[in-house]
Amino acid sequence: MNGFVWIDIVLFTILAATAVGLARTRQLFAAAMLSGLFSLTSACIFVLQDAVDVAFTEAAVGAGMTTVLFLGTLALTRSREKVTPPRRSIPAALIAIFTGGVLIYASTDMPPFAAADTPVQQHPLTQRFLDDSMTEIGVPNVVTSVLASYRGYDTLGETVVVFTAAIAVLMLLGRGRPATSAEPKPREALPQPIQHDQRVLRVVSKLMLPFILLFALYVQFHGDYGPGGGFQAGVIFASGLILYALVFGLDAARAAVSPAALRRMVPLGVLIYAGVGFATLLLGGAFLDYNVLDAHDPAHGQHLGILLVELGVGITVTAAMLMLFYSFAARGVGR
Amino acid sequence: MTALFDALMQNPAVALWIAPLIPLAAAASSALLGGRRNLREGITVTAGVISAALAVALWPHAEAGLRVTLWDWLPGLTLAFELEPLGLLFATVASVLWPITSVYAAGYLRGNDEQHQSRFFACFALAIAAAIGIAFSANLITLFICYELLTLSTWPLVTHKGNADARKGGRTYLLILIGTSVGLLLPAIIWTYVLSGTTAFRSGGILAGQAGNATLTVLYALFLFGIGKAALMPFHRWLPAAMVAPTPVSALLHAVAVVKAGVFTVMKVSIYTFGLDTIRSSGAGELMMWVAALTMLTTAAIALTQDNLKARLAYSTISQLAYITLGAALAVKTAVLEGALHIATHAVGKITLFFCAGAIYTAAHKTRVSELDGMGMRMPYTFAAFTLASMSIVGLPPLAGSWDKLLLMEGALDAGFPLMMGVLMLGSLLSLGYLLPIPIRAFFRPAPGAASDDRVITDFPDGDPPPRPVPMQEAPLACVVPLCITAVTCVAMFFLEDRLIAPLARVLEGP
Amino acid sequence: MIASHYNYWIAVVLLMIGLYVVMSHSNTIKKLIGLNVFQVAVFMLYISLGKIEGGTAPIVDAAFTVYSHPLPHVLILTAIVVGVATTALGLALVVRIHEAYGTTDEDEALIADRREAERT
Amino acid sequence: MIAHLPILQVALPLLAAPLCVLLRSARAAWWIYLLASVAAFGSALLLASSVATHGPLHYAVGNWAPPFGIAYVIDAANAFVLVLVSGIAVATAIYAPRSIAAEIDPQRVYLYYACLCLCLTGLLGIVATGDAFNVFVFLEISSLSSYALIALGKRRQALLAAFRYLVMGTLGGTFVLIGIGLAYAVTGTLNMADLAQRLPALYGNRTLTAAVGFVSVGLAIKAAVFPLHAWLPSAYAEAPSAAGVFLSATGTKVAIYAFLRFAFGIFGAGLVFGHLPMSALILIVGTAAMLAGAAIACYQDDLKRILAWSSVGQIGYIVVGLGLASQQGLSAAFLHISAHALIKGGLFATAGIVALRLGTTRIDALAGLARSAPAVFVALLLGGLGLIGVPLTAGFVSKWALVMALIEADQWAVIAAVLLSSLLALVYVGRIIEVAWFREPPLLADTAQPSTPAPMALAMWGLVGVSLVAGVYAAPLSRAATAAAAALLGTAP
Repeated sequence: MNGFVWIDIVLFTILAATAVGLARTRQLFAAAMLSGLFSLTSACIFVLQDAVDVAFTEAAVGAGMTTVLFLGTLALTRSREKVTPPRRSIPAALIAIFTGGVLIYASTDMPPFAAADTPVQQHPLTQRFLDDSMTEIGVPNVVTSVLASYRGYDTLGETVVVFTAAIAVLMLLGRGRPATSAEPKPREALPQPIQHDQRVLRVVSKLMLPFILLFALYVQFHGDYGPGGGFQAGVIFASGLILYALVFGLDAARAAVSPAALRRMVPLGVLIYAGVGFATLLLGGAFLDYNVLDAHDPAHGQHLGILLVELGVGITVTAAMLMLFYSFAARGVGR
Repeated sequence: MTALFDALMQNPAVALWIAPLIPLAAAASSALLGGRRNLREGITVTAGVISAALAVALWPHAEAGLRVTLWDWLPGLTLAFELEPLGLLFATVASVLWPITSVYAAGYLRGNDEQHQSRFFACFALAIAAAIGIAFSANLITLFICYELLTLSTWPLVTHKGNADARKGGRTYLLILIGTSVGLLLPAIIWTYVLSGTTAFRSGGILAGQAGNATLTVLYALFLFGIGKAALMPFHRWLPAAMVAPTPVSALLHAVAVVKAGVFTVMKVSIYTFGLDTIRSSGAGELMMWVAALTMLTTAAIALTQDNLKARLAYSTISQLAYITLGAALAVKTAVLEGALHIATHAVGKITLFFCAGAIYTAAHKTRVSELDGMGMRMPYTFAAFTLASMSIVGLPPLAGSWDKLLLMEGALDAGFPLMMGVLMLGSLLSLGYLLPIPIRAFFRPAPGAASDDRVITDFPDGDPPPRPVPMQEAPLACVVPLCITAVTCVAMFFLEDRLIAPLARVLEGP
Repeated sequence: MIASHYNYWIAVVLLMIGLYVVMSHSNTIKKLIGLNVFQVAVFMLYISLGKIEGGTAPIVDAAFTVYSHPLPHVLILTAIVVGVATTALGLALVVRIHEAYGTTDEDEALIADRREAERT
Repeated sequence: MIAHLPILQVALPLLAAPLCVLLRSARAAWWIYLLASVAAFGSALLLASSVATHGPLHYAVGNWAPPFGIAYVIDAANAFVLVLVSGIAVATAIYAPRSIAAEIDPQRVYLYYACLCLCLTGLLGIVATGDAFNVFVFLEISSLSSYALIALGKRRQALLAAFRYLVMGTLGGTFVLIGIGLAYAVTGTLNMADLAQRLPALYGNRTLTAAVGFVSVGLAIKAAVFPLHAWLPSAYAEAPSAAGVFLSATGTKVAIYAFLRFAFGIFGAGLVFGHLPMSALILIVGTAAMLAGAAIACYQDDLKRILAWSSVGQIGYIVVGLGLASQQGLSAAFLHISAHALIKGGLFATAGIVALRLGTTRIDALAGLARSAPAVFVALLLGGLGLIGVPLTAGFVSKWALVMALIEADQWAVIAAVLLSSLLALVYVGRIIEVAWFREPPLLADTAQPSTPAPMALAMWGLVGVSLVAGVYAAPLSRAATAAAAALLGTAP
């Protein structure tokens, strides 16, 4: 037993408490905040389990972006829920217990946690990814090389998922007024400019903003060497602009990055990614075979390919996250 | 035209192909021509005449064993036609009566100003195509497909009027017919296929020695009840329900296509799937024989109580169909021949009766037996035809129906069921009881309303009654001519009987 | 068993809580929150598969020799993004449902629909 | 060129989606979607013919040999589904413009086409891939885009339906993810062929058993297999007509294909149907589905809802076929996948035309349809006959094959259920036809019905017509289904 176990236990206790609290509270606002806390704590656990990239993403996406979206929705709707009647809770509990039971049953034959001889560690994939990737691709962050090259096609799919969500939300919420308003405006919508007397907030935000954006660029381009990459960078970049919108108002943010530009950037990123795939096809390789991008030095081709697709991811994620925010926020302003 | 016909006859297999195509083409043209009534009906009648001629022309080839494979549809599922005497007999009945019914229908529909006439003619022709398909089917699958097509194509005819009653009747019709065929007949076919590995019709049957007696009995029952169109009790309800249809449809259902397709299928299954010997030796027929006898007597008794003319005829049909099923279930040569013959004779007799009922409705808007008093003089041709046809169905010589009743009694003796003779006699007596009172009322009872008029008219100074106290008020010519033709046929068939069943008799003799 | 498997079990318990929230609550927002918890629990299950005793993050460096397996990380990165995409779409639907029905409660909305159907 | 077809099949529609959004014009977006689906259909046909003559095609994306990278493997089984899905996509493309113009805010039409492209991409991706996790990614692409496609229905019920689908669908997708994770935990690989090779040594392993369970339940939710079907009826009934055509014909079928691939291509029939009592379970579930779906359809009073509930029942036939896990059963399942896709697609197309002409799809409103719109009515009738399984329709061919397979397996009770549910189909189809044909329209019926736009009629007749041709000339389809089944079972030459 090392010290990690105790950290584990503390974190898991927090997680469980958060989950129970989140299940029990009828204040949706509190539930949303607890959900953010839940994500953040789980990110800590991911760090402990060496999944730094995942932790990074979970913190940015789960704790950050998702919470913003929940709050944005709550601002447009109501924040208390009804009492759950037993006719719903009892079957739900049974299903949950059954599912959990099956998983516990399954876990009894799972390899011991963190053992070195698990099938996962023993599979030839491990050696290929951890040892050979340095020669084949030459990117120290193996997560990046697997993500962008070995399983680059999954990542293309993932980018497309973000793209899908963005256009779906655009289709549902649009950027204009709601067609019918069922009830009068419930309360102040979220992104009004903060009053002038909160000067500290404005100044501090303004100071922080360049650093946030710079950090996002660092994350974007340093993904080869440390944790990070297009997704994380995109979310951070978007968060910076969301902060700007929160403090200075939606209109100011829209003046800085117009929705029209976003509407072009979202597909552009996907196009860049898929375009790399088609380029490799045209150069005579397989789809997304970056080796052919540089006829003389395949490793350089890999670098170039990864750079390009990460750029595509970054553009789409930034634009999509911002667009999501705009859509929710504009819905509130419109009312 | 004749040259074409000759060419066809040189190559009867092609004729087999074409036989169902002619009504199909007529159906298509009726559907497409829409409101152009004369052209539409002209084409229908012409097509009818052609297919009747084709059917008659095929008779010389009846025993040639012609077979055409339409296509190999799926593994184990081949659609094929085959020419054999029983099928040809049914095809002939259907295609000869089709043009006659068409003429009648044209008169009836116009006379009553019915809606949706194009749909009527299209579905009618489609039904004929299906019936011919059934007649020529070379295996149970082909037969089943045509059988279902027949049900579906006649449903719009039953629901023709479109009011709530008609829709309800149509629902009963469809549910019972498809319910029995999918729920009982199809499983029976599948079972047969599983037992014998084929569904083809073969002389002598395909099930001999393939299963135990109990299995065969159950299977036979599945078949006979599953063939809902044969209207064995308790699956007979659809026929009275279908009475909501216009009269030419009833004629089609009862005489030309639907019920005859049912009993034809019963015969076909008995002869070619089971084989008469198998039915007899396994005892499969005995149970169904009594079911048929029960149906015959019960429905005849119900017919006696019906005042609505068409309803009475409907129950009469159920009762008469049971004769045919009975013949098949007795499974001796004479009885089976009776069945085959009865398909034809009952068709001609019953179609005449329905034509008459329709003519009465068209001319006088009367639907009840009790309203017919004194109608005989107003519609002499109609009621003369009615009398002839009734006598034929009861089985009085010298009319078509007399032979088959005789043959059936002989068959009952051959099969060793003398008790059945008594049942048959009782059945005939009952049919006498429900049919003959109708013409008797019409001819010999004074018309209720006309009685006083008569007195006024007869009160002439010189005391002489006028030669015709009631003016003739027949239905349109298009209605009267067909019914006269069929009535005359009732007589003619008495003399043609031998020819109709001789080929089948030879098949039954076996090689 | 306990020492070597507790990681999985805690993930399973969290998963059950998430699933229970999704299934039992009729409030659409709460359902989505539950869905998030449910998915995060699954992520934890996956990530624990890659962990190796004494290992470090899979960023190749001369200083280390034992690395955790990168593949589960890659998979879960994808899954997280799928999760946020689903949540965003779900929330957009919640906003529209609230506009159309005046409620974010699924049961209430269904009742409203039924009433409307009865009226016509 | 042929060598790259497997990826082009999926990548072309994928590329089309961002183009639709960039060009931001409804007309251009339609053209792009049309071209993309035609291209996908063309490559699917080429692939199918190539597979039929030269055997399975393998494609390593990024040129990383499996199991290190993601591989596409095209064999007779997924070529069959690829052709079907992309063919339906073409029909939808022809059908869509007029239907969408009537139902969707013109500002959003280009986004709608982008979503259709994405949905097509997702479905094709699920089918083409040879990597278990890749299935999940593309499953989510198709799911997210279908939620959006459904949510844009005209009535507010569409929003609720989409939300319920989203929750159920995400649970299903996550269940699949759990199942894949468990299988990964005991093997360390995600490549299907690699998994299939390593798993037989692990039969009896509890983790693996649970993996089978989670994948099955997850995909059963996606395929709306009774009793996990609750999302389907309102989702398909409330969706805009064009989306209804596409999704009803393809969505659940692809999920069923994915299950087939997992069961036979990964876990192996020996595990799923040998070690585990899956066969009996599937037969029970499938039988319940075909009876319950058809029975509930009889009580609906909206055309689209009848069709949607009928889908729940018809999925039961497919499920029963695959539950037999025999050559005959699987080919019957493939036959019914295609037959039902064509018939239900055609019927939803018809329902869309009805909605356009009458403004509603309530059963009562159909009175007099046979006279006011005879062509639409005939399509409805022919499609309905196909649902019942009347001979000479595609529905009969597949039911026949299913019954033959059931006979071979001595499943007499299931045969009885098949026949009974066909009778129930007769009832619900009969209700539609009866009203449309025989009931007189109300006196004040507005005579100014818009006529059927030619492209919509073309798509409708295309689908219904192909289903009829497939019913009559059943041999080619039957051969393809047999080959597909053989490919799954590994008995292909």
